[in-house]
Amino acid sequence: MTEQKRARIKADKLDTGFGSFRNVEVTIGKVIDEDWDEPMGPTPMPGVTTLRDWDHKLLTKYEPSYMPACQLCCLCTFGKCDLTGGKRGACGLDIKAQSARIVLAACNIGCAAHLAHARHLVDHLIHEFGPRYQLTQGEGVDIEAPVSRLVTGIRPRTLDDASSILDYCETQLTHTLSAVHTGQEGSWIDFESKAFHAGMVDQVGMEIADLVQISTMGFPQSDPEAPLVEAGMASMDQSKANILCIGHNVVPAAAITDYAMEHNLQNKLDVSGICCTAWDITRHDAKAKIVGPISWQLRFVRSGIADVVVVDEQCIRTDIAQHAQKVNAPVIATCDKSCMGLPDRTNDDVDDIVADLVSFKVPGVFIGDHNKVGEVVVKTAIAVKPKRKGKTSLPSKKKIQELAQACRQCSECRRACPNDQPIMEAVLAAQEANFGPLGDVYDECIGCARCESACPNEYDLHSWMVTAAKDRWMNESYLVRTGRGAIKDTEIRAVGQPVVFGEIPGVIAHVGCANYPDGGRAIHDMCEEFAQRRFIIVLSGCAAMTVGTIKDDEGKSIYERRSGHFDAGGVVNVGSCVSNPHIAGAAIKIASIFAKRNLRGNYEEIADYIHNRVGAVGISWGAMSQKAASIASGFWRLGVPVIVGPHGAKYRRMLLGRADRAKDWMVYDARTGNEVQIAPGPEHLFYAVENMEECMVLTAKLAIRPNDTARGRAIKLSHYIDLHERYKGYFPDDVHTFIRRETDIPITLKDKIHAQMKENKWKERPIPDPTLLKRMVFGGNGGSK
Amino acid sequence: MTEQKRARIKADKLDTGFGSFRNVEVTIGKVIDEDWDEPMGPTPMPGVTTLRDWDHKLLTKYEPSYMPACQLCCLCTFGKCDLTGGKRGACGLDIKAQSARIVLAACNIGCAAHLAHARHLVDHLIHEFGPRYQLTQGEGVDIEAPVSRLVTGIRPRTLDDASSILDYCETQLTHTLSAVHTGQEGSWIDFESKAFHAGMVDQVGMEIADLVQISTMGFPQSDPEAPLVEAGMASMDQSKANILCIGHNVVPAAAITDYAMEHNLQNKLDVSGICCTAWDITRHDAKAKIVGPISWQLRFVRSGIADVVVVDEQCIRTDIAQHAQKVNAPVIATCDKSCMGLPDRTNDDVDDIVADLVSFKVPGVFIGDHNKVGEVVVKTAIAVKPKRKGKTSLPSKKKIQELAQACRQCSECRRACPNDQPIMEAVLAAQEANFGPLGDVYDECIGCARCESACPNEYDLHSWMVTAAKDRWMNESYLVRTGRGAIKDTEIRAVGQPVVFGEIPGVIAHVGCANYPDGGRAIHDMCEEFAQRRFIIVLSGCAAMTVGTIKDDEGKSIYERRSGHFDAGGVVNVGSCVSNPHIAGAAIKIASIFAKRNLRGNYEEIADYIHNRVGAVGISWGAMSQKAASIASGFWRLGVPVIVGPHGAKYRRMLLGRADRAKDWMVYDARTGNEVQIAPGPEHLFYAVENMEECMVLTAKLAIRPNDTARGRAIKLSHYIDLHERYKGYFPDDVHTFIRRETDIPITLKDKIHAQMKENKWKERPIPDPTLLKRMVFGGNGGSK
Amino acid sequence: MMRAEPWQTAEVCGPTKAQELKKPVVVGALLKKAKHPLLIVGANALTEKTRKKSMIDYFIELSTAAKIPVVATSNTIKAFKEKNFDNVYSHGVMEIAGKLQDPDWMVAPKKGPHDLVMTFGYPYYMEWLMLSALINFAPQIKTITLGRYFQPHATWSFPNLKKQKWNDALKEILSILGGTK
Amino acid sequence: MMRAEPWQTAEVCGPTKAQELKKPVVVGALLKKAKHPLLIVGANALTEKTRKKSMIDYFIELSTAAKIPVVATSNTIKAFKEKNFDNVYSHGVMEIAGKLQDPDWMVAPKKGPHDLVMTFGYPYYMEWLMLSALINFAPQIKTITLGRYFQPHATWSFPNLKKQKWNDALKEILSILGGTK
Ligand code: SF4
Ligand code: SF4
Ligand code: SF4
Ligand code: SF4
Ligand code: SF4
Ligand code: SF4
Ligand code: SF4
Ligand code: SF4
Repeated sequence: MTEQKRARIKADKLDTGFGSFRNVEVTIGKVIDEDWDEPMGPTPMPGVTTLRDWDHKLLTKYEPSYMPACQLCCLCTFGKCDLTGGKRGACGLDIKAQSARIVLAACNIGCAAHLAHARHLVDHLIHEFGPRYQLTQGEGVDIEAPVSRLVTGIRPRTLDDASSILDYCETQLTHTLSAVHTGQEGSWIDFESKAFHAGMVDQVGMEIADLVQISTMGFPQSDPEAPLVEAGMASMDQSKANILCIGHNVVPAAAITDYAMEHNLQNKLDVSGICCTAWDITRHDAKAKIVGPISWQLRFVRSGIADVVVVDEQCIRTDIAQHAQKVNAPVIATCDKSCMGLPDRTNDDVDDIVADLVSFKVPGVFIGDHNKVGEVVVKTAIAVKPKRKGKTSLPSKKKIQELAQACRQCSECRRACPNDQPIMEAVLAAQEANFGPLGDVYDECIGCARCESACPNEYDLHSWMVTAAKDRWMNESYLVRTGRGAIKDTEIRAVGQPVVFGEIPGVIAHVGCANYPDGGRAIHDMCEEFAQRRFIIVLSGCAAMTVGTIKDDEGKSIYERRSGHFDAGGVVNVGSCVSNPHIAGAAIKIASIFAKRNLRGNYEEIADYIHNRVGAVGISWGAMSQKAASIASGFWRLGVPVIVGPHGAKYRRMLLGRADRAKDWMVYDARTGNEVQIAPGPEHLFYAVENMEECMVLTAKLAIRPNDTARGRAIKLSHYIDLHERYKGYFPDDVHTFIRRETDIPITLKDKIHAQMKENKWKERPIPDPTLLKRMVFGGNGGSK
Repeated sequence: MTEQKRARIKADKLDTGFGSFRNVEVTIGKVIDEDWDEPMGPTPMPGVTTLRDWDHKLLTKYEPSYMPACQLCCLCTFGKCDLTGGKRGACGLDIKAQSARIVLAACNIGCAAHLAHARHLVDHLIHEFGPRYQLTQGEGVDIEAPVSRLVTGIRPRTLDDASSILDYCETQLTHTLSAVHTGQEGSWIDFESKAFHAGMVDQVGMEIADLVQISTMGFPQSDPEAPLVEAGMASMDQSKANILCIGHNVVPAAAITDYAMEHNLQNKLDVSGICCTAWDITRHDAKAKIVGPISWQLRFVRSGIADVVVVDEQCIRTDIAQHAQKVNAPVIATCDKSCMGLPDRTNDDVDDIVADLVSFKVPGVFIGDHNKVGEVVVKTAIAVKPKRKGKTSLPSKKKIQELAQACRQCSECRRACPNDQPIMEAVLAAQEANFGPLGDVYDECIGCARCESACPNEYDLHSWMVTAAKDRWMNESYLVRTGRGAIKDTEIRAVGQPVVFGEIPGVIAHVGCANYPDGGRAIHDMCEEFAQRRFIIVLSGCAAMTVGTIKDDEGKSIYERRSGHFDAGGVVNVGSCVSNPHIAGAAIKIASIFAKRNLRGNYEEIADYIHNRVGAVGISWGAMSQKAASIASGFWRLGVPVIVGPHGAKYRRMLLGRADRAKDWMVYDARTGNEVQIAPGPEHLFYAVENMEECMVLTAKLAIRPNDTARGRAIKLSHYIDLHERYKGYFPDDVHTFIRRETDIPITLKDKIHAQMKENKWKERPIPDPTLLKRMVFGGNGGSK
Repeated sequence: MMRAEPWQTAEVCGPTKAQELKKPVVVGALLKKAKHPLLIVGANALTEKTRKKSMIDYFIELSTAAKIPVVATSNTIKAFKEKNFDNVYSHGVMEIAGKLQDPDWMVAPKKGPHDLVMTFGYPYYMEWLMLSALINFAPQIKTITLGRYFQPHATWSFPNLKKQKWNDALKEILSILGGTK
Repeated sequence: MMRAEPWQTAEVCGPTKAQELKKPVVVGALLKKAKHPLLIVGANALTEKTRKKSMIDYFIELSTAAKIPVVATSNTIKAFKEKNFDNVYSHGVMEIAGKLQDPDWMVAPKKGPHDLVMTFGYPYYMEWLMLSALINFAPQIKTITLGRYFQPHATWSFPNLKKQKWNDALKEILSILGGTK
């Protein structure tokens, strides 16, 4: 168990209420929050093994199913090692432990990306605002950082508190990364436990990142009516200079809009964003424009609309500078994470830098000073626009047809495509000036350009698709609601009971990247379906953008049609990737506000509460990154099931329950201490679905929780049955396993279910006050009294 | 640039010299060291890009040569991506950047292992001794932590300072790890720069780890006459219960010897160690025994000598518990890094745990409380020994001969062997009771057991070798000098000038693991050769063990024959892996003590100094781990060349200078500001040699530095020429490139060299006051005045 | 050119790869030897055809002829049910890949553990990963892929085939097993 | 059994692997076509023999017959020099792998960039890595390995050969190039 840090400081100067002293040594036993009367739980600042028991419980119930993408290990110079056929590597690992180690590595890398991002924000904001700057999620939110409270036992009240919490996170990450080293951990279950730990720490880090930017940068503060902002290519005003910001870290982008504002240049500029920076820049300035998710980088840059490309960190195409150069758009790298080999001009004169960029003397520069970035970018954009003369690297249809004649019909393009798209076939059609097939490829294209680099003819195939579909994307524009931030305590108070009792059938979070198997429509359709069924829909990141790209017959996006309130049928965009902890936080706050459980340093009890009571399901349809792995891992440790789209299978490990093994589905009844049988719900903790249809049925099913009241269970079952019948074509044969008492039966389906119950020799079961923790027996109040 | 942390603490209780206050807020601008008058240099606590210019200088001079072990990338779910033939992955990376990213990942993992280890030590020791406990390297060392001073600008005076320094390190690691994430860095040179950063941070973390354990645990403190301790199988007293400690973190092992001491049980116990824990336990208690390096785990466990196996962290065979179980030796896991899936018994009664272990009810347990470990292990060892009855899993020769008859001659054993040993051939010989070949395999075996797990007959082939060579190892014992810790300031003062002037021809550090291509003798022979040539030989880790296993005709090890003083011809074991910074530290202290350069926060200048003036060469003959990569990286950033043995090629990236490109070998002369031509030295920054012969010649050559005085250059050249003639069979044809003036010529070789000079149209060159940093011009004093 | 190499070029799984199914008769022989084979069909079967026949129909015939139970994943089962085919079970693709690692699990009780699995109808990468689970963690099971593209993680797989050759192969398999034409 | 697969089973490099040198005549043809071939010989050549001939002698003959310069790494050069062989240059194995990535570099000036490299005499893994450097970063160079074991990262390599077959192959190569028997 990690102890809370003792602080002992030698100071040159000590300012206290009692006056000012020099050369004082201060020794402080613990960092203590004086005004907070919530008692400290058992596990503040948990170390790597503190929650190991809890993890092992989950990992026994939901056993990993590994699908190695490679049967070799190449991590050290004993190797490569061949791990086929039960063989072990030179360090003693077998393929199962190695597979678990890969999961841990991914979660560590993902966690690091967020923590480093958070640290940069905190350092920067302390520099701007000082360490005592007060943190807030806005009015109506007393529990400003539920995850941090839960994990660390600290309330982050100031930027300085935020910094201390990050200290804890970085230490933990160092420990979990250490375990990836050759010759450390040997057991798959302990690798997995550490991956959960990294995921939990990641949630803390993200929460801090969003909290500090919300507190300081003028973002909506828990605002269900956060502004609708413009998105899509057609929303760009091409009479203005366009600045494209790619990445996650809003600081440089904000410096740009701030500089433009201060110098009254807004009317000359469009600031647009891709990936999470898009969300965060619109949270900072609702006039900024959203281009789209990660997959739209190439098409937008190649279109030539962007006059300057600014990259901060994360989710940047690492070859973006080369593509930008082809359209004479200077690139400004702004973060230590992505220097892109560009010359460091941080300490140079602004006008010199601008001159070099505008004359295309250098294709790009690295500038580590954000204020300088603002000035350089704005000046460059305005000066370079006329010189670029609308330069694009998209070929004309005519040119495509001409080039296409030489296609070797080698299929290399298709074989390189992650979505196995019929690119060659589309090229052959283009030989005949039929651009329909290329346009179809565009619709399911994630913009990775692997087809291009595989083509022996060096065709710019992605550009060809973009040209083929030009009519569509040129006219695309839609309104999306920018990130609101946290869920208000009052909202939680209103929905806590119906969620826990199951009457609001579930909270469904669509998060993550744009690695879609067949375009983005599926996310939209799933959101709409479940919103209609009165689930609460929560969104973030690229998923939240994609869902807004589909319009109804009246031309309205789902954000225009639906409320942003955290309530049945609401469609709630919390924001960027680092806003994800607002989703976990909502579940945690249900335990706290509705069920009055103590949060502080009380991880296991709250996770147990959420796992057994809160019908939350996370979905990351296009999950791509190690960050997404780590985010999922944070949900797993809280006992929240996560579904990923088909490409998510490439995370190479599922966490699968076995509905057919009754003994796996036992809980303690906190009221009696008895072990009681429950229905197999949630059935899995991590699952890659084959298609949208499977996702719909599974989502409804995973929302079922042992604590559902009869009414809640009946509602959840009727959704499950309905979707099952729709997509699988028959009445599900496991309904009886979910019936505890007569009253659980959806009234309209009584006959069918009765028949099934009889056939399966159904017996009545108690509805427990469910917990996996023996120590909660008698102590638990289950939120149901 | 990272700012030094501001500290602001709300305290429940404030103890000051002025009395005690409650509810005080303390705001401290910076952590300030009052008594230290060394001025702060330009880069205290450098961020990821602070030293990027320096890195780019080195990386341009020593360009990476990548040798990917895999042409795929499988790091995210866009992939796998095929990076052959110039193709890029879905994130835009090509194979060159991806190869650099793999280097960065390895360095991060290695750095994490040390930092986590350091953090555990510091947390533990603060718990034991309090945060104010004073740190020391012992008498004669004022510069107690040269690397930390250089990098952070902080002197670690107390455990609490150590903790603050680790905070910085963990933050930096988080940043560099973040850059490994998909969609961050895009350029190979910036991946490499970040790897250098991680390596530098690693040096700080290791330095802290060793400093705190030296200060608190009774280790030798900069003692050139650190005790000679017993090593080898024959040193074990088999009438006593044997406790084998494997790993790196001495805390549990120390708890064991301390418990035994307190309870007067030493005469019943032998505490023995493998890997760095072996060094550190003998530093704590010179009566402890050293088994051997990492590669000896299986042979020792299978011999059955160990009655209990205690694992802490790092360099542990991850399947050790299964092997121990076969000889009824209970396993105690003690660190969060390596829980090995064992049940957590931290909170159970000692006697219950012991009873379960001694009755073999459980094969092992995890105990997170080190004091409890001490008691459990000692009690278990004493109780289990009689019950184990000398159980071994080594087969008899007879049994081997019998089993060998069924060999399928499939070669799978050999194909699995990292050293491509003729195992099958040896098995066939054993069919005829000829065990010589198996014994020969033993001699070059790294104990990885890959042959075993590849064998379709499930032969315990490694055990067979061990049995075949039993006569040898059973009688092996030797004296090795345990780790002395730091080099004294006085020693530096004595050798500073001859090293910088080149009259002591170089400092050669043999460090790292036991992944040897053909046994360990090469290290010994290299050490002896260069010690005879009056180089200073420094050692640590497994290399330091291996070098002691060779005895001379009188039965003496190199440690018995040679002095442990840091002086010409000395053979100096600094200790375990985390003692490596004493080696870097010695170079740094030369700049400080001899040349009077300021260290504090002055990285670039000192690295430039070392690179151009201190003829240090690191050699890791058996480098295996990510830690070794990270350690090497720390040396690279300091400009110190590192050689690895052949398996080190599997780090997949060399840093190669081009002696044939004159323009790469220019420095500024600090006295004049002119760019002047220098000889190509050191020629490479990272190099995997083919065999010992290449290593010898290259080592001598890499010791050459631009700053050598004429006398120094002549001495270095004569070693280089001599070794070159011996191993390559002819007079080297590049000698003339190293001659600046007549006086550089080794007197005895005048004729040959003159002839070569003439042939190559040699011209006299100035001996510069060399620097790569323009800003050092005029400011540099070069240490030569 | 269309050899027994991964269709998606990056999907290299390690030292070994599937044996190339050169002759459909091999499939017949394997199926006859198997004690409890299983056919796993994914949603691509809903849209793919062999000659003019829907793959669902093909698999119904195959299953009927060879008495092999079918696992139809996701909405695939709907198509089977609609054709009143009964020897079909619903599991998710990741579920079935997980359950088959348990040697005690079987789709229909009493017939003993599965020893042969045939797959069809998934995105290339997903099938690849499912097969990885089986080859690494269900050593008791042999796998055959029936799709057009080579799957290195299977025990046996067609090489990357032209459509016509694949049609022929499917037809021959069916006729070996005694199915209609 | 001894097929064209990596001798150390884990050394799988990616989607492609070396073409199997089925007939020694291919080596002859390639060498004749090459403008500036190079032979790189490592220290294992000091101890290995083909039939009774030391590999050093073999390479001296080969080099002389085909007029190919030799790079002898580490102490290998000593053996060449001792036999008064002159068309030999000293570079480290990692050095030569690095330098060959520079298309302007050549072992002896004036003959133009190297386009074909033959290797022999390294630990399996080291040769593997050197070839990786070349295949990935020196696309202008084709590589041939002359050792007994298959090297997937080469352009052409023998499959894993029995000693006798390998001896025969070496002999044939030499005679094709006009060397003594
Ligand atoms: S980490 Fe283990 S399995 Fe991987 S290469 Fe190293 S020794 Fe082999
Ligand atoms: S850019 Fe689009 S079409 Fe091309 S490979 Fe990527 S996803 Fe497939
Ligand atoms: S890779 Fe290029 S040449 Fe080959 S089929 Fe595709 S478009 Fe045609
Ligand atoms: S959702 Fe994924 S791809 Fe999109 S910005 Fe976030 S991490 Fe990047
Ligand atoms: S990190 Fe890049 S190269 Fe690697 S798998 Fe992902 S997209 Fe492909
Ligand atoms: S245990 Fe020894 S002989 Fe066996 S594979 Fe490892 S190094 Fe080779
Ligand atoms: S792997 Fe086993 S059976 Fe095969 S040759 Fe080696 S010892 Fe014999
Ligand atoms: S030298 Fe290497 S193997 Fe030995 S203890 Fe240190 S890290 Fe481990």
